[in-house]
Amino acid sequence: MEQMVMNKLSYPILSTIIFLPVIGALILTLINRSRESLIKWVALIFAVATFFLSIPLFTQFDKSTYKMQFVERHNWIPVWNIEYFLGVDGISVLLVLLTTVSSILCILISWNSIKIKVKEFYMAILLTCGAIAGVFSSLDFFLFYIFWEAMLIPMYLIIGVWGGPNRIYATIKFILYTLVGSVLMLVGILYVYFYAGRTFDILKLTALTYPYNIQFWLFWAFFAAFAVKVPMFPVHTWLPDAHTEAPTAGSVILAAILIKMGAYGFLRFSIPLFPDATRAMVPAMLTLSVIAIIYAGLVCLVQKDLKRLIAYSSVSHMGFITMGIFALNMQGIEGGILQMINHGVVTGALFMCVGVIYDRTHSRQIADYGGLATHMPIYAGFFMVFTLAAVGLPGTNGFIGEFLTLLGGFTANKLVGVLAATGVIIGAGYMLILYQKVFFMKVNPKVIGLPDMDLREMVALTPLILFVLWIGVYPVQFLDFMHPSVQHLLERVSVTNIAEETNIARVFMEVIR
Amino acid sequence: MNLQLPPLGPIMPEIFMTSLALILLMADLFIKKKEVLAGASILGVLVVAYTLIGSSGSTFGGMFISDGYSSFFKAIFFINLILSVLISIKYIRIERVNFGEYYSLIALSTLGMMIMASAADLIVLYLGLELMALSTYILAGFIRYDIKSNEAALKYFLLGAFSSAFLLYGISLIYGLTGTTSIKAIASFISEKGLVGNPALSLSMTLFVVAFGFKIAAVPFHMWAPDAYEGAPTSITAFMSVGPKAAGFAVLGRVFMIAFASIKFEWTFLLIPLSILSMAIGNIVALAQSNIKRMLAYSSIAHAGYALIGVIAANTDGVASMMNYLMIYAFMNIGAFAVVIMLRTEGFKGENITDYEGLAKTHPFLSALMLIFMFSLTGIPPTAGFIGKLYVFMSAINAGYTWLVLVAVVFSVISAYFYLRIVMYMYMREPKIEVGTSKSGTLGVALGVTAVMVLAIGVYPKCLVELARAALSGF
Amino acid sequence: MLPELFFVYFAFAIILLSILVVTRKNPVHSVLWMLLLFFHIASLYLFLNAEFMALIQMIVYAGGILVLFLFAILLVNIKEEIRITRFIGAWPTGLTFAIGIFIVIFVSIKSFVLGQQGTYTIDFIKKESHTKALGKLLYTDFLYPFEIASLILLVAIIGAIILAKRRIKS
Amino acid sequence: MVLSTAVFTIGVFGFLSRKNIIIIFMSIELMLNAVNINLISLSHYLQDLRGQILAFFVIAVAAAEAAIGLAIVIALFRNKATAHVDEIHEMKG
Amino acid sequence: MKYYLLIPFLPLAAFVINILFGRGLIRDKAHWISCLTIIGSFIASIITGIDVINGKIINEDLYTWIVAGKFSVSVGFLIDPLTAVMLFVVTGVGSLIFIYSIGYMHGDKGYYRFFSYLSLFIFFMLMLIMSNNFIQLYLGWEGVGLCSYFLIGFWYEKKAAADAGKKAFITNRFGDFGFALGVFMIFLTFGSVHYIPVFSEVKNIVGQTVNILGYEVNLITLIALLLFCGAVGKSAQIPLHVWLPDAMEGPTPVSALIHAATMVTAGVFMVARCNAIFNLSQVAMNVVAIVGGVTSLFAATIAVAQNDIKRVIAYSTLSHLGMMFLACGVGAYAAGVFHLYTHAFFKALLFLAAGSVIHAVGHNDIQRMGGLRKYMPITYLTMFVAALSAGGIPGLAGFFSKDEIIWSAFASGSLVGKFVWVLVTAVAFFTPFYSFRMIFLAFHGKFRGTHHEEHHLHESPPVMTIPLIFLALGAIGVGWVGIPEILGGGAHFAEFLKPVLGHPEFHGTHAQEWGIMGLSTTIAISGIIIAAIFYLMKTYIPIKLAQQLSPIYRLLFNKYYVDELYHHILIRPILWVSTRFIEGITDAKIIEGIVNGVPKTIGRFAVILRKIQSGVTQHYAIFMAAGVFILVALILW
Repeated sequence: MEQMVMNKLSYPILSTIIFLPVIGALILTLINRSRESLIKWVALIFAVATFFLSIPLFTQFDKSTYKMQFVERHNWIPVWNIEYFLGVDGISVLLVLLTTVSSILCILISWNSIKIKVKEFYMAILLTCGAIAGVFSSLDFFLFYIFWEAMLIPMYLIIGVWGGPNRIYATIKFILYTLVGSVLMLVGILYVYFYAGRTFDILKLTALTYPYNIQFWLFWAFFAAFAVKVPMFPVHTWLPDAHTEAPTAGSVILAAILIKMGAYGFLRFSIPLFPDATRAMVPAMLTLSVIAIIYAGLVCLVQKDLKRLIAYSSVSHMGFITMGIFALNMQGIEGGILQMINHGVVTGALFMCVGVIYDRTHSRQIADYGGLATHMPIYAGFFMVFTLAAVGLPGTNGFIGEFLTLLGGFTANKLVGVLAATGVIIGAGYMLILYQKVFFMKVNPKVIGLPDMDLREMVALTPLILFVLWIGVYPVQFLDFMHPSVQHLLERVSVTNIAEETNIARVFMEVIR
Repeated sequence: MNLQLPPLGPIMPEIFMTSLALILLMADLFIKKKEVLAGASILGVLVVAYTLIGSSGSTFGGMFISDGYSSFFKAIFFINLILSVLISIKYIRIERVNFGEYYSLIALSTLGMMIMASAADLIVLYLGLELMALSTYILAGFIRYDIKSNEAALKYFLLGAFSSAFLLYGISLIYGLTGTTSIKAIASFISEKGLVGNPALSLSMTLFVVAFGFKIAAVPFHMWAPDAYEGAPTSITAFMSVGPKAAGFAVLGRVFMIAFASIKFEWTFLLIPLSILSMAIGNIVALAQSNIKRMLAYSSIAHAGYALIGVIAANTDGVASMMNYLMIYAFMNIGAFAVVIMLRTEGFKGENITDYEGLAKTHPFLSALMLIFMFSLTGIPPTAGFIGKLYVFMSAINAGYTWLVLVAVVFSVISAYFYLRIVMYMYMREPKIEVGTSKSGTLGVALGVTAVMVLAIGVYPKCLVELARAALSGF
Repeated sequence: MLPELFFVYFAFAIILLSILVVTRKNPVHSVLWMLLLFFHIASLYLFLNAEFMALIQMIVYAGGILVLFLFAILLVNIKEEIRITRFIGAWPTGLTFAIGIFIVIFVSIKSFVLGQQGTYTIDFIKKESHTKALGKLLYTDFLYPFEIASLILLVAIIGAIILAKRRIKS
Repeated sequence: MVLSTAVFTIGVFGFLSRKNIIIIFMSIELMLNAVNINLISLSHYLQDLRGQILAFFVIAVAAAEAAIGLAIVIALFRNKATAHVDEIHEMKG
Repeated sequence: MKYYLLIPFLPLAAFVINILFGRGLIRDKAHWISCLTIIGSFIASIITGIDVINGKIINEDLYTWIVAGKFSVSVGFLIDPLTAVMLFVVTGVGSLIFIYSIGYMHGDKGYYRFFSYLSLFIFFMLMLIMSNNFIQLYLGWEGVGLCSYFLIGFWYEKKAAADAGKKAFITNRFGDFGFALGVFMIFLTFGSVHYIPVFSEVKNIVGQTVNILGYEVNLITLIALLLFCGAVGKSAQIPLHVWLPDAMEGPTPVSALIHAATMVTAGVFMVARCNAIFNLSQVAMNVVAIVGGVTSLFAATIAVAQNDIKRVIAYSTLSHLGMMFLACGVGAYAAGVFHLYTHAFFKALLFLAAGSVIHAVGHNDIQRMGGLRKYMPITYLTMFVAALSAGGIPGLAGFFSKDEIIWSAFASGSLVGKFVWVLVTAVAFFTPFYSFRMIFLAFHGKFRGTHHEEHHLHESPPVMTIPLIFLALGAIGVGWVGIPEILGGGAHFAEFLKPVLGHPEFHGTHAQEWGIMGLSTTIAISGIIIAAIFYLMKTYIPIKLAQQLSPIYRLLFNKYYVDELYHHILIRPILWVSTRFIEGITDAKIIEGIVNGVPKTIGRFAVILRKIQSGVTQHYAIFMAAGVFILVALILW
């Protein structure tokens, strides 16, 4: 019990966060499908309630320890030593909160844009958010995997049913891509399970030492799952399609929380389980991250589709995150975690912004816009703030994360830092080109007469602006959550357990140098 | 000379089942309303199931054995029977083959399976197998005015007879080698007399693999399955995609784990390619199907491949995982077939995958159920299909077959493509034709039960897993 | 010496007759060859001290099953049957694998060893009479399979009735 | 043993190659007979009656099979009017 | 009481109020809030400045900003003499420009927006100069860049304006890239990014090297050069100067405030601030000096051939910024900062006067002006003063600072010093020449525009002219605090800054100093005279010259084709690579090829395998037999 602090609150907070949306979805099934506004309100109420019940995570979290907190632990399938084991530490707590916030925003932003199968849509949103919260708070590998995969089902429907014209291709790609990754992870999980003597307890598993060759293979098995989700460079192509075709809320979920699962996986599993393999693979990981940053950035420069551009920018930003994580130092990892939050807020917000005009014009083509700043000034203002945060302007949250990850990357390897920093230039390039083409210049006749944002949309987006500035100006409040946990993680990874490293790793090293 | 009856306690379920079948046969003559027979058969099976509880031991000079293992399989058979009957009632009326013999044949076929599961002697095993098979052939050809149904029966029959000839040849060889047909005696004889490595023994074992491989529709003995499944009445397709397969696994497990325990290496060596090929062919060819029954046939081939992995693991856990898998497969597969059957209405087959286009719009609840079954067949949590696969994989990894599991998971990803294609048609396409459904209470019950079980096992597999393991305690 | 000679004769005759059965164009001929084949097999059983089995072979096979076949053949247009090829297109493949199976089985049964000897020596059977011994066993130790076999026959009856019944509606 | 193997294989060949369903049935009977030869001779050499009993059952089953098989053929014949296997391929793929 | 906090946060408050309520409540009263707050800041700056003069140096952390492991940085303020000078410049000149803007921007539909951006800009600029660490510096640094982006693209519907804003931002990002790396190196080296620990530790790392791609590079040089990259971007030095001329698309007060007086000098400020680092690397110093010198001359020559009144001034700004760097490069930081300080006044004045002209004429082309003197005398007069000051005519502010730079360059004693001295002396000729070319063309002679335009010519309203007059006074007088010793002054300015910037060693005699001063003055005056000859008397000469030297003229007119060069070697290849190669081949063909190819192959496989299922029973049986055969063979073998 030394590694955890039981839940001291009067209610099982993590279970509530996971299952309240699920209950909400079940209640929705009982509502007649013709009563759409009731459906929306019920969904919203559940999301908001979940959020309010999740606030103690923020306020009651003990920032002085790396131990798992708010732990809930019950027997589940004793035959296999599977437990219902939840808990959060500094790495995951913010992501859980991000999830609860996102679910509210997703519901708000879809209020008018979803017109068919309304009931199913809100059910799917609630289920997805519940499952993702489960992913972030599971401490049992089996439970984790259940949530990890269960999330796919509603997500599949969200993209496939309410998506754009090419949605079927996108969903199939999404599901197959992620499945390939996660089944390999499943094999890895089972292997670890037996190696560790039949336990799925993550805390126990991460305390063990595995022989190097096992670490090596398992690292790649887990990598397959996480890299696809992140997505890292060569396996990123599902993301643009999925993002582009998904409805706004789907894109928001994807961008804000779903792809964080990958990065979270690296932190929670890959690194502590396989510290030696991780260390050996750092050069490869950093290389892939840097490629992602630059490569996706360059692709962004020439995109003609708004959502596609933001999707590729996500790939680029996630490159920063993985770079930070695999820099294996405080700056990098904390920056990576913070950047996960930031990216969730900012890219989620950008997708919501795109959704705002998509609802009005039903076009995602950049060429169909122009001069919006004149006709929708408030909207332009909102979009600008998020653009700047995406660009990483100091004072916004984007800066803190990007700077820390870059610093981490630079500390780990100078060349990596330098190359990644060029991503910042490219980032400014594509975001400003986008902004210019959409908001500045001659007014496109197609946008004349569009109404500016309404109250609902502002209510949905304003909190995100506050987050942008809050994290930008006073990030310490968020960083404080992470220090002990990240410190603990680094101690784990810094101790060499096995002297020898394979040649592959060494070759990688040589190439990088 | 005195004819003394052996103790009948352990064999009560079989006796009751026989009586049930015979009563049904008789009652058919007097009862016009055949639904009553359906009800009677379900009630009867419940009684039989009740007698199953606590029955254990062996009788008839050790030819019959009732243990946890056989009881577990019998439970699968009963579930299979009940669900099949539930989904049949309306269907066979639509197909105009509403005869009383239908139910008694199902009962007899189930009896055959029960005999197989309890067989401790190869003679009994063979006879049980034939009883099951012959009944199933008839059931497959039950729609006798339908050429497809005839053809299904014919192909199933011909190839079935072919395979049972191989089985017999294998039995004759092992009989010659050991001088006995009792499974336990064979096992002890092989290990005592040092027959391990004898080519004739290997040959005999291989012929067993062939025959059982045929029953479980493992590649390359699967060829009958798609045609028979497609042509047979849908309810029977559901019935025979679960029952005979499970029975096949039951004897496979018993014969190989006990009789051939000492040449474990050899038969795992044979089963591995079978398993891999089954997964490969089943999953890949299913991609190209346009008839949903045929697709489910290929899927059942693939699932046989997964369940085989459990046998390959060749330990208690492995067998337990195989049993667990079959139980879960029974629920999810019959569930899927129940949906297929619902689409069969007067004058409309509803077997094409395109018939599912836009189903979610017209029948949202039905589509949601189909979605659950499809995800379960794919093996995505939190459905039962995942638990089934997981347990199989766990046991295989524990037995050191990590690479086999890797292959299996890759194929399971491929399978996602065609299962989810159904979901995609239902949810993401617009309906092109008006598709009606044949609603009936019993069908609803079947759907409800299967869906609830699929989800319940998916979330709380503890009971089932423990049951499967406990069933093996005396194995 | 003589029994061996007889055996050799029967063996060759059986093989020859089998080949004739599967290769004759006219199905009626096939059936007739088969009849002959069954007689030979029955005789072989006699050599192996299985009088009852020989009898069964004659009655059930020759008397029952073959007549059934003959009836079925009446359905078939024999003229057409004689005209067309008797094998399917892929018969060489079939032959190949048949020979292949023969070879592998042959190779493996070379190392065949007999299992443990039972208690029913020839003398014992002679003393008891074959039929009696068999009958005793069937009704005692093998009662269970016997019952199952009865069910199988029942199924056969039901099946034959169901499937061969005239259709109810046109 | 060799004899039975030979008969068995000939049965296999007949099964694999003949067009006419009736003759295919007969091939199956050949295979079963081969098994019976095997069983009875083994029973003889083993001085054990099990083999003969099994053979007895095999004959019974063979009869049942023949009945059902022919019934299926008749049903099929009514619909299709052919006794040639290679003409029956409604379902494939 | 931390009253100095008012300095940055008053403008911030103004920004917040204006941006939130500008559209609804405030509308055209936005200037009140902005102007009052900046004047408040100005007063606070003066008070703070007096404190500093009295020797009180403030270095306080407000709160901890970012912590991650060893990395810790605060939001904190350092107010020393250098900061005080900058505060004075920013808030002082800023106040005047704010007031001027009231008139200039009157009636614009983005009025409130303009003032809120200006306030925001001032906030960031103040954060930049008041920072006590590199990260906060960076915050201000990027922040002012952002405001510059907003304000250049203020009239966003014009493509040129939007483009220019974007170009400014992205070009600056190139510089910031280097700067950020510099900060990383500082952190890696010193474990801190606060000025005081860094500057006090920098001595300890002299001679340390770091391995970069196999080369051993001096650590300090590396840090200094990386930091200087940022300065190059922000202060628009070669090769990142391209954004500044384009930035003239913004409203003129913006050009005056951001692109002349304050933001662009941030680079100089930063180099001066980091003098402790730069001083320890001769290489870096030389680079600074040479880049400054070359830019200075380069820009000055371009300015000669430009016809856009604001572009002329913009190139002039480039040129002067170059001189400031040059001064820093030869170690005379004080001289550089001094020039920064005087430059702020006269260059802001030039811009504002030019703005006044544009306000009247309605366009920027000096070829279509002329004779404006009689319509707008105050503008003419103030601009004349500014030009004289910029040209370095003795007695005016520009003279003292420029002269000190020239002298410092000469007296630094190094070869590089001599080289840049030659450059800067040449610049001394061009500066008055193009300044007066502009004045003569615009204000003298006959009006060359249309009648319609002539009809509208008028002097600007007092709200614009009064700031002009104040700035003119500044352009004359602000240099007097730094009169060098040989002219009887006390060089108070340099003394004031000495605790921060130190004092360079001069290798020269008083006689030489006199000589240099005389020489540059002579050159400057001759520049004016030649301009007068060319553009007042014999106006055919420049036309003829332009024809005869047409290649050179075109080269200058087209700004040495640098923009085109960048377009061809940088932008087009990148876009080409992105579209054709990365998106077109790698992403679409290779990765997607694999991603889609695998399922397709499997699908094709499925179709083939399907055919095996022929429907003929015996084929199935053959497969089974084959299976039997293979399995048995397998087990036997």
